[in-house]
Amino acid sequence: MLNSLLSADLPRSRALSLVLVLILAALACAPFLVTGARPLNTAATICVYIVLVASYDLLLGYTGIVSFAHTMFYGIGAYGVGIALSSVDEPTWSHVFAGLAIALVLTLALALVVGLFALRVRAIFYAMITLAVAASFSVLASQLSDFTGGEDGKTFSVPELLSPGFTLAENEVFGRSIDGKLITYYVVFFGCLLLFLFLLRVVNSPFGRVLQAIRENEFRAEALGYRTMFYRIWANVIAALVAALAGALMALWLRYVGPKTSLGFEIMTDILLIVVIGGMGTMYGAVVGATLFILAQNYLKELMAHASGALEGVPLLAAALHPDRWMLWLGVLFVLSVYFFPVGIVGKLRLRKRG
Amino acid sequence: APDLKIALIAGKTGVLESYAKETETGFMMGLEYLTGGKMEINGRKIKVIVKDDQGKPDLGRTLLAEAYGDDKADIAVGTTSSGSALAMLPVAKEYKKVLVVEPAVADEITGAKWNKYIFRTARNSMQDALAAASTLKSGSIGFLAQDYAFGRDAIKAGKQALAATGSKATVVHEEYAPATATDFTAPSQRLFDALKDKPQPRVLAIVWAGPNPMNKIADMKPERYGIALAPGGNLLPIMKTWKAYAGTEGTIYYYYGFPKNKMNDWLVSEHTKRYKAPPDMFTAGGMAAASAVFTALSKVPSANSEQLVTAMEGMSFETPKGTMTFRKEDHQALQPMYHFRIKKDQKNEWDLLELVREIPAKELPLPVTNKR
Amino acid sequence: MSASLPLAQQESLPAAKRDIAPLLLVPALMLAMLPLVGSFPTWVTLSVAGLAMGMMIFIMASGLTLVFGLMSVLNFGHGAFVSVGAFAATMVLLPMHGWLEAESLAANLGALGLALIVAMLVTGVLGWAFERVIIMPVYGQHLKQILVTMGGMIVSEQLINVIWGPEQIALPLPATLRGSLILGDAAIEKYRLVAVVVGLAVFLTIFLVLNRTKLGLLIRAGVENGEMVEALGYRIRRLFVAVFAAGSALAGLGGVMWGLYKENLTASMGADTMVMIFIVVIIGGLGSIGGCFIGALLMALVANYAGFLAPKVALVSNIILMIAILLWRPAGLYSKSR
Amino acid sequence: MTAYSQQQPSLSTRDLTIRFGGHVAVNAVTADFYPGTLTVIVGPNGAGKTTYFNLVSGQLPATSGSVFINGHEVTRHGPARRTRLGIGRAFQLTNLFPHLSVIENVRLAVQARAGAGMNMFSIWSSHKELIARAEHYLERVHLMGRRDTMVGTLSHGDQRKLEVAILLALEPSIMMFDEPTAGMSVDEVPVVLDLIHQVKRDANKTVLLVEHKMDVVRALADRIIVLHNGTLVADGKPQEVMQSQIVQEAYLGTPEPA
Amino acid sequence: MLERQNQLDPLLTLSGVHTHIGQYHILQGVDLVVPRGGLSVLLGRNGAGKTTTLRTIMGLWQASAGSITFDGQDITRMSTPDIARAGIAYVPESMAVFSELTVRENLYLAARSGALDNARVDWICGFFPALKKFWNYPAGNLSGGQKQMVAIARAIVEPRKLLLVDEPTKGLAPAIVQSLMAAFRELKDTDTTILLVEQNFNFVRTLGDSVSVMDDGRVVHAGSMRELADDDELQTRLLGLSLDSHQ
Ligand SMILES: Nc1ncnc2c1ncn2[C@@H]1O[C@H](COP(=O)(O)OP(=O)(O)OP(=O)(O)O)[C@@H](O)[C@H]1O
Ligand SMILES: Nc1ncnc2c1ncn2[C@@H]1O[C@H](COP(=O)(O)OP(=O)(O)OP(=O)(O)O)[C@@H](O)[C@H]1O
Ligand SMILES: [Mg+2]
Ligand SMILES: [Mg+2]
Repeated sequence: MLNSLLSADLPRSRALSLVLVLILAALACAPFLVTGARPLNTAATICVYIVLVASYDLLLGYTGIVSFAHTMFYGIGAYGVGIALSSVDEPTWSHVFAGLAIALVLTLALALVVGLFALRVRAIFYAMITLAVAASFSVLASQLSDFTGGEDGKTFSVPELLSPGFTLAENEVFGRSIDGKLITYYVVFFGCLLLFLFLLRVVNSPFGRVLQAIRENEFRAEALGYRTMFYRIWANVIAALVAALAGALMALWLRYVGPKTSLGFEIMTDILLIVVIGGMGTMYGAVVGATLFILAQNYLKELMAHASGALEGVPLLAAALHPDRWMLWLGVLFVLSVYFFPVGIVGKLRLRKRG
Repeated sequence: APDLKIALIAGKTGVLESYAKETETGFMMGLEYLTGGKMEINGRKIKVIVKDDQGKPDLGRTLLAEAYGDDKADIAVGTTSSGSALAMLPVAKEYKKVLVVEPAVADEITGAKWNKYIFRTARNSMQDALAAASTLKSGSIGFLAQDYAFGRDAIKAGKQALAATGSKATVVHEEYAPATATDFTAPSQRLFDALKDKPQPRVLAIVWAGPNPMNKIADMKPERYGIALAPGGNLLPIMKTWKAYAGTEGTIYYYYGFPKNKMNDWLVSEHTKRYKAPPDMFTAGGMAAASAVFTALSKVPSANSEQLVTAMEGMSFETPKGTMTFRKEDHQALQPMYHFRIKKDQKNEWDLLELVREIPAKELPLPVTNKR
Repeated sequence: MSASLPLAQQESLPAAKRDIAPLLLVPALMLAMLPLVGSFPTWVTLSVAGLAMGMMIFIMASGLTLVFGLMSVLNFGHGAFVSVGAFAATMVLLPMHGWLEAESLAANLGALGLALIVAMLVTGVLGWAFERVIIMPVYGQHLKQILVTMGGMIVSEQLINVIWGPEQIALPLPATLRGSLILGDAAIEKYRLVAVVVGLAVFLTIFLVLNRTKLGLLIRAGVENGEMVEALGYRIRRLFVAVFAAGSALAGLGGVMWGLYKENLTASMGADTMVMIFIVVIIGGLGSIGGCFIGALLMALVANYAGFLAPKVALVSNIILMIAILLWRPAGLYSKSR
Repeated sequence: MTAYSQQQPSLSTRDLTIRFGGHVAVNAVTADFYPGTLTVIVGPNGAGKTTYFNLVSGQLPATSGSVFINGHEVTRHGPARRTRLGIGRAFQLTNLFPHLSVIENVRLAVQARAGAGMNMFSIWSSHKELIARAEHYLERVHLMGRRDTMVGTLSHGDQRKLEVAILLALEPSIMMFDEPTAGMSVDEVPVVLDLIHQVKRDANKTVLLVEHKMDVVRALADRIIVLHNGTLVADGKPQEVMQSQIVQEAYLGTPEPA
Repeated sequence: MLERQNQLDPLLTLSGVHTHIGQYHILQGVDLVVPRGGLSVLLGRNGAGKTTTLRTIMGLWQASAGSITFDGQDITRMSTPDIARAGIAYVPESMAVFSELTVRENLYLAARSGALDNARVDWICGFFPALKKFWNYPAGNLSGGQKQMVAIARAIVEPRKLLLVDEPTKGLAPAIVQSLMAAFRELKDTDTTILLVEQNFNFVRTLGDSVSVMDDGRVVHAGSMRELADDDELQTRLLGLSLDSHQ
């Protein structure tokens, strides 16, 4: 049962299993474990990022395609839902699904077109072309400001059931009222869980193995009779669709879309980093990496404030640990993690078990 | 009594870092000045919680919710980026707490997206535009702006402002350049071509967020065609590079040498003492926001939101720019602006501008655009 | 069974022909635009400005062609070196304020030259350290290079903020280089002429070093198979460090030129130019210094003409240029791997 | 040399030519290959043998001329399509999936044969029969002991054996070996030769072999084709061809030492 | 026999060399002596560790124990470039030609002195005429056998004390194998020592002076070539050669 749920791709390391179970449990119970806006927001962001990163890993880690356009698809999903919901005052579920459907169709079309035209060229050129396409898309989003809200983005409300004001039951459950926020969280959580399991299945299917073969040696895969272009385009499309769905979930959660939040190049670099920290081509790397990274991104500042407070007397160190310099340390972590986890955290844990 | 908690949200890291630093400095110095260094209002200690939204709207929103919900802040101030500020507005309404917007300038904050908990000490784009328009009485105007929503809105505001101030000048050309542009040869040429045969005086007005391309255009010698440049005021380090273009006129929100009042005198002397440089635009803005918060909390010791809103509507408060007043209709602080000229003989590295005229608030017919 | 056989055919095959089509691209573009622009002085202004801007872009991109094009190291941190170069120059230029304000070309250029040297030294040393600490473990792994250099870039930018503070720093042009020369009705900024001179000097130096010495070959061979180059007796590690440091120094040089052009320094000023620089290197063809040069000129010219003729197009002119070139030559203008 | 021509050729090329710039690597080669026959292609280094293979299996596009498989023209088809029509190919320079295990390498070939590549909803390891088949081929080349080793760490000779196993696993009707025994140790060569022998015995298979080792050529060839500077210069029974002057001069050099 | 060779002033000596690659223990105490002058052959089954031995000598893998002495100098811990500069040239199994560089550039790089010696190049091209023909052609586009020629030419483009050659005949046409044999003979005459890894016993039986056989990361036999060539039983035992397997 578990085996088929996880598509026979078990963690293969006791430490890793433990970590994964912990993360799953924490995310599943987050609304009952923590109070306050920020922790829950962090949990929801982790859920969405796990899926976003896992879908990117399908491209990068399994198929060997370097794309910089992944956030574009994430953005399309988010904007699809966002624009549909902000076009009306009292949005309903049909607005959500209509927006989502349009976004998915657009994603499919764009992923196909980009794949058909650009996947023929060398890897590094593909990366650059997707970078250009994504940049043009941002320009477009900014130019169509009447429609997209331009640089400022759009704030919108969500269907009744999900809005913060809504309460399902009079009574509290485990000391927490069942309100719209909580329901939204679980929509996000289960949505992401399903998408992740789907991706896990894809990479462990015969199809997934062909993708790996293409990554390893495209020339030979072709000689074995696999139409590699076809497989690469499919991988591109699947990854794009999943990213769009992740974007839609994020939009529902944030009730906001904007270029920085859903299209920015920063998100792309975050994704890249998480993939590498977690472990490329492992899927579980996305889980561990996203959790660590999002936690660091949200709480590194607080941690540093404590550290620099404690080191008040020491002049230089306190300055370097000043919370506003958190990016400095994130950068250092960037470098160190690539240094010390050349095969990612998951790879490292699995190696330790063997060695 | 429990502490009074004030949340200050700013884009302290990321591209707007230098702006946010100024706001924070100004805000803290403002409280220091107003409380006489005691950091108390009516005997209650003030606690300022500073948060960094990195200029990201989603983060701004979450931080404001955290400030109101988890930190139990009584009032909040922020933020640097207009996008983030706009995203924060509904949160104030959700939590029914006051948000003083500083220094974001988007008109919509006190326009379409406004709600009754929103007050703004910063000037808005329209006020900038009106000030600029009030110096352009006749002749031909060409606009240069960035090609995105902000730039286009600014020029729309500029044209409205010309109409509102009764200017007889005609806008002969609007030029939009990519926001990332580095080479201004092509846009300048287009503007020169459009302006050169039009009636005098010919003015090329530049509306640009971030480092202003004034130098690049001035280097192409617009005076060949009798065209004068009208830059909007900018940060001090940017205006420092303008000294070769002495005599150029424009309008600005704040320059440390212009206002004459006690608060500004203190700010200039203390700031120069502490940071070896005079205060800049956003420092003054931060101090103005501090003053608004201080004045309001002094009037409503309980910090009850509804009472605060009532007290703040129409409230006047002292700032480094002199007295500002929150207009009842849309809670925008009405304030003076300054018409400047770049100095020829500069006494020191920060002696950059001379005052042509202070434009009093009543000469700036700011329309009310929110739906109340 | 055939009787007579074409047995002996051992004369050497001819070397590949010189490919001049890309060289003609720049003049062809300029000529084609003359009738569209209409006015001759305007055309001169746009073209000269474009060529000079191209030179400036080339100076910044040249270091990247070395490390990316030749060594195949995707250094996203290149932008940070551009910034560091500009900030390092302030260490010379701000104290030498007097020299810059003097109305003497010699004094101005003297200060400028000194600033260039200091900036190149600082960035060269930084590049050396960067290579040792950050790049060394990830040769040949593009993806990790992207990440690790991005990390390096964040660290460098933050350190700029720590050292020089987060405020923007004004860096006014030297007195005699301000303003324009007016030729007829065309205005040509003086500073751009300096950029042309420096750009040409950089181009010729790199071109000669790579084509008249073993260096270019060694680097390319070393990227393909470093072990074998070592087995031939070359200390490839040292060579790579040196090339990387040289590339960084060039970025520093570009940074000073760029900083003086912008006249305002921010820590992210280099990073902001990265996409543009990458595009230049790509359309030039990996590893081709000549291609990079032509690419930079093309990009700046296209931006200027587009900005004049159809400003909306200028928003995406770089991207359109790149796609057009890649459609024509999928590996860039000049590519070594034919 | 008309002994084979009663049958329908399973593979034929007509005036097959490729130019690289001014250099003609394969020059108007016309040849037919028949099931149940093993043809050895010999020729000096650079004669165009590998390039000819590349043209037949679709790795390179022909400048002119055409290729037919069982009478169907395939000149415009890509390598994947030709493979699915029955061409299988082992490469001269080892060409594997270095970060996958030995068994996975072979399984990919088995799976390609079974046409199960697009299945994305079932679990790979649940296809037991495919794995069994892959193991069968590993056994035949004596590589079962290396079943789960990462291919990148195999010694050169073992990689050559895997190359052969993958070709067998594809079960093509037209098999092309490009110097299968190069770099293989002396005691392993017979294993591979045996395999080729077995394949050859199957009357439905057409086998093409490029080989420089004369003892191997003599042991296996039913027919020999000689390429020289891209041109087909000799075609016939092994004995005749080996004696011809061209082969003696250009290819073998001085008569082989005993 | 072995004693006599040792007295003949060994050029290269490996004693008790162990090499680990990652977690694998590949060489498990290799003892090998290459006498000065002459051609030594290293034989062994696939995976015996021959390539690993050569790479360890070149410093491309680090020996984890034992010592390697070349020409009186301990090179065990030296870096690859320094080992090469000490006078060792290497023809790797994978050939490792620089595919983006032309044939000329490949040879030019190998000439550390900075210039190609035309006479020597002509001498080399005498053995491998194809090189002349493809002189200005990117080496990556050459045929398999031609690449092998480039790899060998690169190692002999300048005189070196010791040549390490890993399976040079694979993929070479018989005529070229003959040339190669001639080349090795001439090299031997010019005081170059050669250590040759080879599967093709016919090729080395007339050429080799001494021979070592490896199995499972160890040298299991060392002696003179004549001895091995004459002793069919020894061949069968060491190499798995039987008469009918290479009829
Ligand atoms: N990079 C590596 N990682 C792990 N094991 C390796 C690696 N390279 C070689 N080996 C192992 O070391 C052993 C010896 O390999 P080596 O290449 O030295 O053999 P060889 O004698 O040259 O064989 P061949 O005749 O097939 O070339 C083999 O078992 C091989 O699998
Ligand atoms: N992609 C290519 N581009 C240019 N020339 C090529 C290319 N591929 C092969 N050639 C040339 O075509 C000729 C034939 O090469 P091919 O590899 O077919 O020879 P071969 O007969 O297999 O030789 P060998 O026995 O050495 O493997 C060679 O001269 C080679 O240089
Ligand atoms: Mg071949
Ligand atoms: Mg070997």
